[in-house]
Amino acid sequence: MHTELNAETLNLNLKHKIKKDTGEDIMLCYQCGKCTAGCPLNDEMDISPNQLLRMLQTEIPDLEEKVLKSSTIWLCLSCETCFSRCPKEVDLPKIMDYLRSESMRQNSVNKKASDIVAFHRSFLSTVKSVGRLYEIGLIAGYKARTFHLLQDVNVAPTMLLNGKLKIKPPLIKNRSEIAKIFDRIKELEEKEK
Amino acid sequence: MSRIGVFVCHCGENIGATVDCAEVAKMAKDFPGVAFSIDYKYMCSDPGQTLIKEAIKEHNLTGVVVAACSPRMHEPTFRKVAAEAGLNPYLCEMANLREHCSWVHYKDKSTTLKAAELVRMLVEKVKLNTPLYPIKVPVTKTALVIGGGIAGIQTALDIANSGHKVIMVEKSPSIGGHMSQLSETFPTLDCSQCILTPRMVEVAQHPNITLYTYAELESLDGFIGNFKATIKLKAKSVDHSVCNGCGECSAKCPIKKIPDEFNAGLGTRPAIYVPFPQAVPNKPVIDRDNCTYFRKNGKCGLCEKICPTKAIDFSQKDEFITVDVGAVVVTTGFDIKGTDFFPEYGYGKYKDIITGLQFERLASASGPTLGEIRRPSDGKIPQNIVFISCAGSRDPAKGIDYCSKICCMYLAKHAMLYKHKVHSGKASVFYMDIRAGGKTYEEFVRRAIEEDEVNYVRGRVSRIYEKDGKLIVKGVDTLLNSYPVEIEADMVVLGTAGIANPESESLAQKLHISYDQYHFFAEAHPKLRPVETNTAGIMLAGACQFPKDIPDSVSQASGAASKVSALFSQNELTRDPLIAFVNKNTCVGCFMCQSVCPYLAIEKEKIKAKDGSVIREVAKINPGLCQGCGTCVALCRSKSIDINGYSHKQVYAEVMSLFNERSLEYV
Amino acid sequence: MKIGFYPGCSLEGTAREYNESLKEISKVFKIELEEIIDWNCCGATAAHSLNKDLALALPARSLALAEKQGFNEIVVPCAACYSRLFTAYSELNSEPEKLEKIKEIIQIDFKVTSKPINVLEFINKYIKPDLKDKIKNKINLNIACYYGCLLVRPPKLLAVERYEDPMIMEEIIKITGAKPLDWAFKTECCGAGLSVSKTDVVNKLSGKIIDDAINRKADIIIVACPMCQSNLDMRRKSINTYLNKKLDIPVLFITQLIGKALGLDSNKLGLQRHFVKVSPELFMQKGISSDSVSNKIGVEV
Amino acid sequence: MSDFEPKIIAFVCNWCTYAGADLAGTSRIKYAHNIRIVRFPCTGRIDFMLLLKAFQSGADGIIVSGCHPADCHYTAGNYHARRRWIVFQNLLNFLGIDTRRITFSWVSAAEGAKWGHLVNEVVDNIKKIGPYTEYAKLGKIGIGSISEGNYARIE
Ligand SMILES: Cc1cc2nc3c(=O)[nH]c(=O)nc-3n(C[C@H](O)[C@H](O)[C@H](O)COP(=O)(O)OP(=O)(O)OC[C@H]3O[C@@H](n4cnc5c(N)ncnc54)[C@H](O)[C@@H]3O)c2cc1C
Ligand SMILES: Cc1cc2nc3c(=O)[nH]c(=O)nc-3n(C[C@H](O)[C@H](O)[C@H](O)COP(=O)(O)OP(=O)(O)OC[C@H]3O[C@@H](n4cnc5c(N)ncnc54)[C@H](O)[C@@H]3O)c2cc1C
Ligand code: SF4
Ligand code: SF4
Ligand code: SF4
Ligand code: SF4
Ligand code: SF4
Ligand code: SF4
Ligand code: SF4
Ligand code: SF4
Repeated sequence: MHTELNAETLNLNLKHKIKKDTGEDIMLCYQCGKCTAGCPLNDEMDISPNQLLRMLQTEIPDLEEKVLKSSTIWLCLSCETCFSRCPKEVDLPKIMDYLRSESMRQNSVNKKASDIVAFHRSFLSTVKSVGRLYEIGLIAGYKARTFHLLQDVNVAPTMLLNGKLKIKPPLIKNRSEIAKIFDRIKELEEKEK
Repeated sequence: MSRIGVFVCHCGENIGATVDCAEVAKMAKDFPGVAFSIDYKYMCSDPGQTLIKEAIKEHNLTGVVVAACSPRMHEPTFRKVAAEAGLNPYLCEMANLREHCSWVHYKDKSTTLKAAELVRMLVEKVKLNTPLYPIKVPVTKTALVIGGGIAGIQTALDIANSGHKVIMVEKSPSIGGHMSQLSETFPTLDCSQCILTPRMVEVAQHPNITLYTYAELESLDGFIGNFKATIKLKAKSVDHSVCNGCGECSAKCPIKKIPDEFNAGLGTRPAIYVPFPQAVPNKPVIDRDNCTYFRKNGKCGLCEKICPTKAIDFSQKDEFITVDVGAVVVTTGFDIKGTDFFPEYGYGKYKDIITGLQFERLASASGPTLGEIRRPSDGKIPQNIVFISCAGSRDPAKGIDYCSKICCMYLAKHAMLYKHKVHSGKASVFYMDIRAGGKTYEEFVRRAIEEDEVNYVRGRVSRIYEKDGKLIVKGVDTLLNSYPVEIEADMVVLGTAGIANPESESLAQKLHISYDQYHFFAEAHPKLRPVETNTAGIMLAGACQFPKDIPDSVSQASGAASKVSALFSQNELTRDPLIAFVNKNTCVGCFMCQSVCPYLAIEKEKIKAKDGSVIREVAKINPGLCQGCGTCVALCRSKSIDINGYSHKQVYAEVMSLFNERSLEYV
Repeated sequence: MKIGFYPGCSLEGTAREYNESLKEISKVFKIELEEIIDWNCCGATAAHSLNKDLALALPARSLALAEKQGFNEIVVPCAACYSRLFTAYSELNSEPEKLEKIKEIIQIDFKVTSKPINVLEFINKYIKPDLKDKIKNKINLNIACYYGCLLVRPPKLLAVERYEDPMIMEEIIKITGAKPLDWAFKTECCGAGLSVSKTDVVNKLSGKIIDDAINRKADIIIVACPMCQSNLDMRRKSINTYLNKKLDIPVLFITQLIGKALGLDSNKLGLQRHFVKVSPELFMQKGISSDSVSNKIGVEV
Repeated sequence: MSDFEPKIIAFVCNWCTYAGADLAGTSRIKYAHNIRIVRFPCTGRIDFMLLLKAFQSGADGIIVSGCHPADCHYTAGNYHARRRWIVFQNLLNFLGIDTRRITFSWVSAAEGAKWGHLVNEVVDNIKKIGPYTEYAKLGKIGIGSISEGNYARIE
């Protein structure tokens, strides 16, 4: 008999929420460390991928909080190396995706990750308004969000010279549709809450 | 007309205190078909038994119901009593008034009433009982042992030494199995060949053992005590009765570059070969797939010219022989995964990543390097060696969930042997858990760590790649907060998973035995019948059931041998006749029954017309195999199968007896 | 022959040469790549990092539009877009409830029948069979084929053979006469997703890749993903600063290499757009006739 | 309804549940007297038409019990029984017999106490559901013609 997922346990354990939302079972992980051994970002992460799963397995609230506040979840590149080698087929990138949105929802985003979140946000807001990626808009937005005003000054001019930067945004015809997609998702989320 | 006798037992106070036994006997008298009824203090006592015997004779009873304790306790007693009084023992039934009534209910009218109903059920049943006779089958006291590894060798010797004949069938040119390939063996580090070779010779010389090497089972028919096995003797192309084993042929054979199976592919052998110097028999065979004579239509023939005894016989054909055996022991062992199984470790393309078995050959004094640990690529002695445990095992993603059980131990052994041979070298073992449950096993592993300073790192290796002649092994130490561990190794040994033989499934089908999801043969019960299969008369031993080490293989082999000897200690087998039978007239030949019988007891029988043409096929139950579970009975849609002792009519009568006179109002 | 085409944002901008070269070689094989009308951004790492519905809905819209245009297959040259589109394609195909939800969100009814294929699949299926006959210049170079992450992973989803040591590009370029190298980093991650936000990480990861390719005597690296290309090429200056080395190995798209083998003009293939300049001698040195690569633009490294 | 004493028949296998019931006896575990046990070699032997016949004759409830899933004395008989039970349930529904009247359980030779609990539970349940009075209906839809050796077929 597996444990019933009721509202109470849901509030308590991140592990169960992940199971419900993504279908991934944290308990499958037997802590072999193979994911971490192959992770290109392990050196940069504050919690290594296998330790992160171990922390979730314990159901200790302090550790769950640490996970949501970690830089790890933002550094993960979704390169899928871990998943493709995990003997237990734990889909870590999928779990990372979940943890990122949960971390944002709980306002627990790691300070060091603010650049990354800012980049993702700028990216999506460009997509929302243009329908496609508009590099200049993106970088401008990103810089405004992060104050990394000097970043990429050495690349941008060459990009422009090589014909790699478009000056005009690549507007698509039905831009409003894209914006509506964003809005409907937001509505749905509000409803689910 | 039935004349049933009912004997109600008080069991002292056990039944008597709760159930009004006299009343039950009185009621029983009025049940239709009951000719005699009586209650008594202790039915199983001598006077009680005499009482029954006399009543049977005096009242000419055609059936008996003893209303007493559980049939699981005294059914044999009372059946014997019936037999002694001249009544067929299967015409005696017991009603369980003690365990199912007096002990579980309070003294009450309803309890007595229930007791009477229980009696009535059995009276109705016994009226429909028929005389049955125990099934007797003769036993052929010869055992067939399939596979000549250490498990097969031990089994054959144990059976042969208890005075019975053994036929051993080994598919390769020599017996010995994996153990003959090992260097030294844990947990004692004694030399494998030294302890194995004498036993191999004993097998060859034992008067009770007939050995067929280069042979395989073709088919097996029959049942316990009475199997017929057809064995295929593959053409050896050498007449072993004249060959003197001089070895001239192998030395001169121009084909030399065939990967040597015995050396796990690390060396080469000629087309005419003896697999290893201590082989039994120590005479060559020609590997026809690689011999020029057979590949190129009679060219070469050098061996024939050179052989001093004229033993070479290219014209030999595969031969088939049929033997009668009473029992079969399957000891076909296991296989191990190769290095190409591991994408993340280079798909087998790096020469210096080897399997444990290859390491055994490197460490063996009779191996390709004469016992020096040298890496395959350039023959250098590795200064930094890495062992990886659970390579493929405990890895559901690779389809193997189980622990292979032996690798923890042999990797510790390897690391130790390496350190003993290369004192300056560095040995690391990547592991997840160290499974060393066995007598002196844990001590063995600790010795590797404490005395030989083998570096055990807890973690699975993510990837190995080659760089400037080194193998870069990337792991982490999970005991150090997943600290990255990157080793530049000269050689890597994978403790690859032990798996079932590739042909195990087809062998199981020939033998009609079952196998598990990993294709290892299935034992009848994991705890209580670990050396038997579900097919009576077929036993298992060794690594064909699951990867296991030598001590376990040998214990199981002796266990299987003792099962065989116990079987052979009887001239005839007697079995309960409570088995199923088919009504040929109504059977429609759907063979649904065949698919559910756990003992494969149901065969097809051809019904033929006078002219010999087949009219139809019907089911036929082999009384030697049927265990009487009744699954087929319930399944047959045309109700063409019935079962002695639990026939349709009998169970029906039992149920109906409860309601025809709903609640026995006449009490 | 016509086939659906989802260029993706990069091919419109930073990876223009990928777009140009792909179209040029397709022309040789009489294949017309027809763009999905009004396609939108797949959402990339940003979407699935932040919102799983969005990560499905954005690619789903493009898939739906492709279906409306009647395409069974859509070529998706960018490995990152391919990964997003293919994930959406499989998830929506196997989970009907998800599909319902997404249809609701994008407000288009569709059955998820347009299958995304990546450039390697495209080449294998439509170009490789006739490639040999059309080769004009034999490529005589040592080549490190770099796959990165998303062309081969996760293997369960993509069903790539030999996902730790793929051979698809190698098999293709062998036809051009090139010598593929056995090297260790073909599927190691270059740090793509953090290209802008964590440049230091990119320097480190991409640095290792380039270093290994050079150690094994590669003349060029070829890729099939604009992210990989921009990390290995565009960021070379900062990689070199980080490594304190001067690595000048060019990084070409596989389509550009095939283009060269087909004898196409370098500028049409966009070779002039690279940061690490592709010297005109590169193809000539090895005894192959080559037109001159416009040398006007490109940075000194 | 308070004095309603249901008739419950138990179809059990010889190796596990029959022995479990024996153990309940040896342990002097008391339970309701309404139960009558019919012994079978294995639950695999149990023909579900017999259950219908029992209902038709006036049983109020039925227990079918054998070895736990992996412990069948004959390796797989109980598995086949369970498979047939699923089909049979549909038939019961079709015939309008409340499936709560049949309890499928596993009682091993070591579970004397479980057997006692099971019987009490079933008796309580059936008391709540009430006597089975619709057997006449079963006769009407053709089950009445079932007699030994002449069963309707169930698929
Ligand atoms: C690398 C390695 C190191 C090991 N080290 C140790 C150690 O140090 N100590 C220890 O106790 N154990 C060790 N073991 C385990 C040991 O090898 C096994 O326990 C033992 O070999 C099992 O014996 P077996 O007879 O069951 O099977 P096997 O040795 O596999 O023998 C089976 C025999 O059956 C034959 N056969 C197969 N199929 C057929 C067929 N269809 N018909 C006829 N014949 C057939 C085969 O040719 C073979 O001769 C090691 C194993 C490995 C892989
Ligand atoms: C807590 C625990 C849990 C376990 N769980 C499992 C499990 O789940 N599954 C499993 O497979 N195994 C389990 N086991 C292991 C299992 O109990 C043993 O394998 C098994 O009992 C061994 O049987 P035995 O007959 O060798 O020894 P024992 O069970 O110890 O029997 C020895 C008998 O010999 C008698 N005896 C002792 N000395 C003498 C003497 N000098 N003269 C005459 N008689 C003597 C003793 O009284 C006893 O009756 C468990 C063990 C323990 C401790
Ligand atoms: S590889 Fe898989 S099982 Fe191993 S630690 Fe990582 S997630 Fe857990
Ligand atoms: S997907 Fe994330 S956690 Fe997994 S290996 Fe890549 S970066 Fe590391
Ligand atoms: S076949 Fe002839 S040459 Fe070969 S070993 Fe036998 S006797 Fe010697
Ligand atoms: S015929 Fe020639 S190749 Fe064949 S075994 Fe004899 S010597 Fe070798
Ligand atoms: S025995 Fe040890 S190495 Fe082998 S599978 Fe089991 S745990 Fe792994
Ligand atoms: S001693 Fe017992 S508990 Fe400890 S590892 Fe061995 S088997 Fe497990
Ligand atoms: S199930 Fe019945 S009818 Fe079918 S073959 Fe078996 S005995 Fe004959
Ligand atoms: S009673 Fe059981 S063992 Fe006998 S034939 Fe039928 S299914 Fe097979």
